[in-house]
Amino acid sequence: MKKIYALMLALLLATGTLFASGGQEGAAADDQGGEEKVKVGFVYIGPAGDFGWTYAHEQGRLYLEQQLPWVETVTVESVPEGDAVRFIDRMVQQQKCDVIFTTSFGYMDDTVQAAEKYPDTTFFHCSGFKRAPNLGTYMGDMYQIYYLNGLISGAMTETDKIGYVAAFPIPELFRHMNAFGLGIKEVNPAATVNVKWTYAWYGPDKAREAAEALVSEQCDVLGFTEDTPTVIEVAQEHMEKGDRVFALSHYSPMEAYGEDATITGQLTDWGVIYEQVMNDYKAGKTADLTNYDLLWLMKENAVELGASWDEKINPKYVDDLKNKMIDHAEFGNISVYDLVMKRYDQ
Amino acid sequence: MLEIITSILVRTVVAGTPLLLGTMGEVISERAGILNLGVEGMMSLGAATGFIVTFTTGNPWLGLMAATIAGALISVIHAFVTVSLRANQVVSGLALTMLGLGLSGLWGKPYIGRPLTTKMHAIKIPVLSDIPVIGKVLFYQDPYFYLSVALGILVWFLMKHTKVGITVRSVGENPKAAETLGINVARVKYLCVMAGGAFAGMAGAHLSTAYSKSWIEGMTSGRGWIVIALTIFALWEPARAFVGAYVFGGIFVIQYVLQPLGISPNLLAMLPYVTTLGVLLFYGMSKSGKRKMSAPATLGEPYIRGSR
Amino acid sequence: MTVTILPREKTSALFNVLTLLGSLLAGLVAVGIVFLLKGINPFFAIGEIFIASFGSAFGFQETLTKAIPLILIGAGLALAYRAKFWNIGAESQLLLGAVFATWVGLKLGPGLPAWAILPLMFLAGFIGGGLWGLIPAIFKVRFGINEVISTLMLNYIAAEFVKYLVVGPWKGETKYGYPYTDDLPDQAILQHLGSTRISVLMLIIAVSAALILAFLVYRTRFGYEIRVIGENPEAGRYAGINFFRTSLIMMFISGGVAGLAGVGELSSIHHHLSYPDTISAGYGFTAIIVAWLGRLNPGFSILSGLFFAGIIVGGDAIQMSMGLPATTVNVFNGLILIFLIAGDFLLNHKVRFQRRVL
Amino acid sequence: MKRIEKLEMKGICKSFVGVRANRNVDLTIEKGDILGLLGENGAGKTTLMNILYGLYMPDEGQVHVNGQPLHLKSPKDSMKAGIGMIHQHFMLIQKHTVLENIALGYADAPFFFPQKYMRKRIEEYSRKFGLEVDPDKKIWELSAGEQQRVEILKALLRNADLLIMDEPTSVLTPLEADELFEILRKMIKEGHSVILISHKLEEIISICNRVMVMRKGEVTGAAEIKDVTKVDLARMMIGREISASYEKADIRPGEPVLEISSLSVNSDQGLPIVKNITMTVSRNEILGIAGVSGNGQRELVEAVTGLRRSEEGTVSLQGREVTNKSARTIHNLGINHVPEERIKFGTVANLQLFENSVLKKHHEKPFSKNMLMNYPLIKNHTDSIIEKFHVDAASINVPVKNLSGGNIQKLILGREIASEPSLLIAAHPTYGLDVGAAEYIRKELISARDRGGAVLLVSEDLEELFQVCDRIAVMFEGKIMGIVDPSNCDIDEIGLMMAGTSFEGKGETN
Repeated sequence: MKKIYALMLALLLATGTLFASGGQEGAAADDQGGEEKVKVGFVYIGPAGDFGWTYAHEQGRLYLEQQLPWVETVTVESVPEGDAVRFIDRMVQQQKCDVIFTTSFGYMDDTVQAAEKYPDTTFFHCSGFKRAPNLGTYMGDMYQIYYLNGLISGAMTETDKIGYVAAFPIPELFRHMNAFGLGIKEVNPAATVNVKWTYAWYGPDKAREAAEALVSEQCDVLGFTEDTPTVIEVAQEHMEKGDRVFALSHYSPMEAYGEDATITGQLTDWGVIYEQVMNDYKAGKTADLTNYDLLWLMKENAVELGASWDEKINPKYVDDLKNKMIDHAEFGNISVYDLVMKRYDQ
Repeated sequence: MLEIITSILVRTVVAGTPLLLGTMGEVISERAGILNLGVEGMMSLGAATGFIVTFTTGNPWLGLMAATIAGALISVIHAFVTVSLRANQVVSGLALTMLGLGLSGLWGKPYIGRPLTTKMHAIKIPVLSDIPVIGKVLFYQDPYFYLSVALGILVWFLMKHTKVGITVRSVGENPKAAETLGINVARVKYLCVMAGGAFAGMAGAHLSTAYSKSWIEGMTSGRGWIVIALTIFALWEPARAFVGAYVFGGIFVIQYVLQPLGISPNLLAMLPYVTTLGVLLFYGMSKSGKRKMSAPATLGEPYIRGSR
Repeated sequence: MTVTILPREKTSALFNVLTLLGSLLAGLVAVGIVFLLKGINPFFAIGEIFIASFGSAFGFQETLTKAIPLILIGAGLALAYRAKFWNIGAESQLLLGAVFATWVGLKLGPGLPAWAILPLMFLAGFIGGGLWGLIPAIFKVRFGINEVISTLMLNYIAAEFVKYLVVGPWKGETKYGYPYTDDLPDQAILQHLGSTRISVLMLIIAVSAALILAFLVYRTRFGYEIRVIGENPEAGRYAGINFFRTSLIMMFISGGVAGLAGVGELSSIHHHLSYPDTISAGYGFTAIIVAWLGRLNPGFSILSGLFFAGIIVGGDAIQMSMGLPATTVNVFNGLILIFLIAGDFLLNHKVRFQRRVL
Repeated sequence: MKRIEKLEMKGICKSFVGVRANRNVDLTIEKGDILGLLGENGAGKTTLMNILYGLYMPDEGQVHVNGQPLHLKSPKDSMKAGIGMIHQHFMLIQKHTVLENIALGYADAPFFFPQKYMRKRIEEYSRKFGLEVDPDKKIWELSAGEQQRVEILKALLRNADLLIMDEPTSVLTPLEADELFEILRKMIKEGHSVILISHKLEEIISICNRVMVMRKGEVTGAAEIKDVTKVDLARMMIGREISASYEKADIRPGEPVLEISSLSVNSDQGLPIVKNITMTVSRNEILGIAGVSGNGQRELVEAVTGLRRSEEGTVSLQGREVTNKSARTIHNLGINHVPEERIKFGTVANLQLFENSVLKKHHEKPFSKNMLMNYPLIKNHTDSIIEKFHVDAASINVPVKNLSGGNIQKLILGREIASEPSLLIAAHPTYGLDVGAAEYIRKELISARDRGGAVLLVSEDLEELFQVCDRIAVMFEGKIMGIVDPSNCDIDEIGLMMAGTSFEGKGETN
């Protein structure tokens, strides 16, 4: 009886395979008839709608498709780190991608491996530091914006306590927090920053509790690195209850989640980066990527100050900032608003 | 200091709300002798349904209703498989979890990250909410809190002081005795499993429309499993479920409050699970505890009518 | 009309297999209906899954890669379920295996002769998973604590423990502050077959572990005793079987095998310890169905493990080509499992529909 | 509500697969009667009562109440007709309070606070019948007697005019039994009637006003209590000529194999159930233990085989003390055991025949060696058992659950005898078997004895004991009332011992 069972189970697998190979032709037919298009694959760490990191990349991808009609894209989301290889395999072998962007630091080793395995495909890895002839890196870094946010936060706090909800203790975050702290100190030397770790890039429930804990510790300005607008919502709820709690938007324009609570924030426009990379690709500048590292900052407009693309600072609080005068070592007595704008222009 | 305590309590009650709803449901189901490990899946489906309906209709109450119905409907699968087909309840529950997570992921995909325009706002109960500490904790919360408390008390009352309660409990303890006294055991079991599903659906709707106000795959993040542990923690008593849900809600909240003390946040995050095991161990160590921990006598066993 | 249900006295092997195939088919039909409701051509979607996993060389490589942990854990779970011990904690037993192996590879590694590192890692991984499996066994046998709950709680505890390690004491010095341990030394890494991600050694270990466990269940005294106490604990008492000892050994093995899967994932795929959900992509849960589809015969988990690995891998394809979310695979798993247990009912019962005669 | 003045069962026949449980049974009971229903286990008393209670449908025959025919399809119907039954195993929910148990399914109780309403009713009935019980206690906190009172209350509150009680005193202490009888008498005064299933002569004489005796599904006698004596009843119950013994080799018993001295064992409830028993079983000897079941036989066997702790006394096997040793140790010393509940203990239903054929011996050579099972050899062994013991099975590769009860029993017996144990303990080995199978098993027991084994046979079937045993010990309330030689003994004597009369003089024969 067992033997029959084993046999049948094997048969089942075999039929699956047969079925599979039978269907292959149909799928293959789709790929033909393509024009002179460049196919680009995006590997995302989170869900494309997370309203944070992955969302920003997704917006960039859409911008890319819109700007460069010769680009065709395919995406795969929520790919766990360490498991990117098989998705890349599929992108190269089945989807016939020419260029692949892997958008998380954790994909670094997998991307390196894949680049070795597929020398004819061009890879770009976000935020990493390993490169190869067909593997370049790119990043839009926001430490400048964090500094500006720090200036504003330092001015807006009344309790001299600023909260920060942080996802994972990784270098990028420390860099941002340091820049943020620098800005705060410049404006308000008495202010301190309280940090809560959530250990989740995507963790609305955790971010909520962390933010609430910060509020209970009397923090009245909340910054965060987490891929949802949760912290903004928390601040907004407190605002509605009559408390005074502000928040800084992160990565995407989140002002809609807290029109009263959001002062400003950090925005990244991956679109311009992707456009640049693909133009370089088209122009044949990417034959050897060993030294290709696109680290774009504010001046390239890859990152922006603001909680929405239209306004750098929530107009409700522009006056507050204009009225907040401080003594500054460099500029003397200056309003924080002017300080921010001066620094911004630098 | 008082403010921190108030805040902890306020958050505790909020974090405990989905746990309370879920636990009430599981208590009902297990009291009728059906172990339903599918809470995580039913909750997830409830969260997705609640969000989608709230998002499209703009009415969070419709979302709640839809989530409740969705939870009850998917639980029918479990009831059918375990009551009518007498299948293993553990395996069926796990299957339900997978199915619920899968379906909610599939249907909820277009809604990931979309902001909810209409929210349930906190209701401030006049006068009472001005009492220091307690006012903020108990009388200035979102409607789900009041709903969960009301339903919790209702379940407690039904279980303890009505015929329905006696019937449900008897079906879980001794279905044969119930059957000889003219009770349709299978029907009671079906209804109880569905009630459990409905509660889990509500708990899910709370997460997606009141707590987080957004939908994402896996947003229940293990609360369904905590609910199952809480059911044992509560010794299948609705009144104790209140204690359990808020204790666990509190543990969830307090992790973040304790972070400045320098304890690793990861070790703090173990607290709810370690506490569960600790409590069970505490019960298991003593004889009287073991007796208390004894589940409804026929929990997990299929009941075959007319068997001798 | 009345429905009478009677226990079926005799079941033929053929009937057994037909029920199983029927259940799978019904499961697929149900999945198809779900797709249809979502506005997706079910034939295309389901076809795509099988094409992607079994229909191409690179897909099949990946299927084999994913099958390794599923076979191992599925076989171990089959053993536990034989004894009616509902071990839901394979996920954390895998993690503990990886943790112990990391400790050997990373902390002891430099002081060990090169040839000894891998064997010691496997040994440590087995012990790690096994010890983690012992906890719920002791909890159950000594304190009467339901194993479903304890294994689930231990899953979360182990996951947080691994996070603690990788951001805390074991944080790698060469990882620029990212939450990974350092990479394992070269001697501790399992080589892949060509450009695939298949470690031949792991594949051999997985298949032979499944066969050994099948041998254990069906040919040894221990396996006999496990089946007796699983089927009828009273008869086990009558037969003088030591319940405590047998349960403990059984869970040590079941957890240990999951621990081996952890060593494999660590040493062959990741090369360092990182977040728990990176180390195991839910293998511990998928393996529950693997064990079940294999009719709790550890040997059959080789085939059923391959089948579900195919579904996982095929899931990627429909994710990419149809934009479906990753959890779609869960719909597959859930529905197939439901139909499998429903099929068991048909296997064991006759259902007769009779018109009521007045 | 019309009360039951007179209830009649006429020509009741009921068969289960192959067994005729009731053959043409008539029964009449009138208002105010306490009818004793007497008979051995398996005589068909319980079947008859289950028919009356609507649990079984009779194949033939009718039930009339006050002259009107009554159709009983389920307990609901019989309850409506005023019939209540209290099973030997109480249908109570242990974790619930008395109130909740009585309120369960009680139609008149209000939806809200049913306990409050029930409390009033219970108090009313308690006073009326002297049924004292604390309504707020949980069932598990109550003694067996109190639990029984809850059951009686439950029945009375549901308007039971006729109360059927299945062996009500088997779980009671003597004092509790007296209290029960007091309650029953009160009920009679209130116009109720009672049917009492029992095999205790004493209590039938003391409480009943009428008696009906059954044997093998038939009524063997009915009388007014005032017209009969205990001995009459015993004869009616056992009441037949013992057919000839099986042929036995004429061997004198050899050296003692099992020596039990002053053994005391507790029941599951923690009460003493085996009290200070001393006895010996020797080589070439079958010692029978007679007695109505529930008098400690089962606990005695479990204590000897290592499945139950003994509180006092010693058990020795071939001179070695094995008191409270593990089941495996005792088995390894040469005790084989045919358990009472063969499906529950003796086999594993889902395992195959050949796997079951070595249960309990699976760890011994040659069946297993170096931790491996020698399945080819086990299969051969199974084949030989099947052949030798005429087990009717499609194949040795089918699950045991596919076998009939008799064949399972033959398999177990074959398994336990085949290894030539020094002591075989067989509990009710022929219970529920057809005549042929039973005869075959008896012969096997004798041949085991003839080959030099010692056999301890626990049975309720006196005929069987007389046919195969060399000596018969009679157990009553955990004590040995006497040990007799079947070839030289009066059946009335045994009947009386079974009913609790101690016999001096005869005692041990060797």
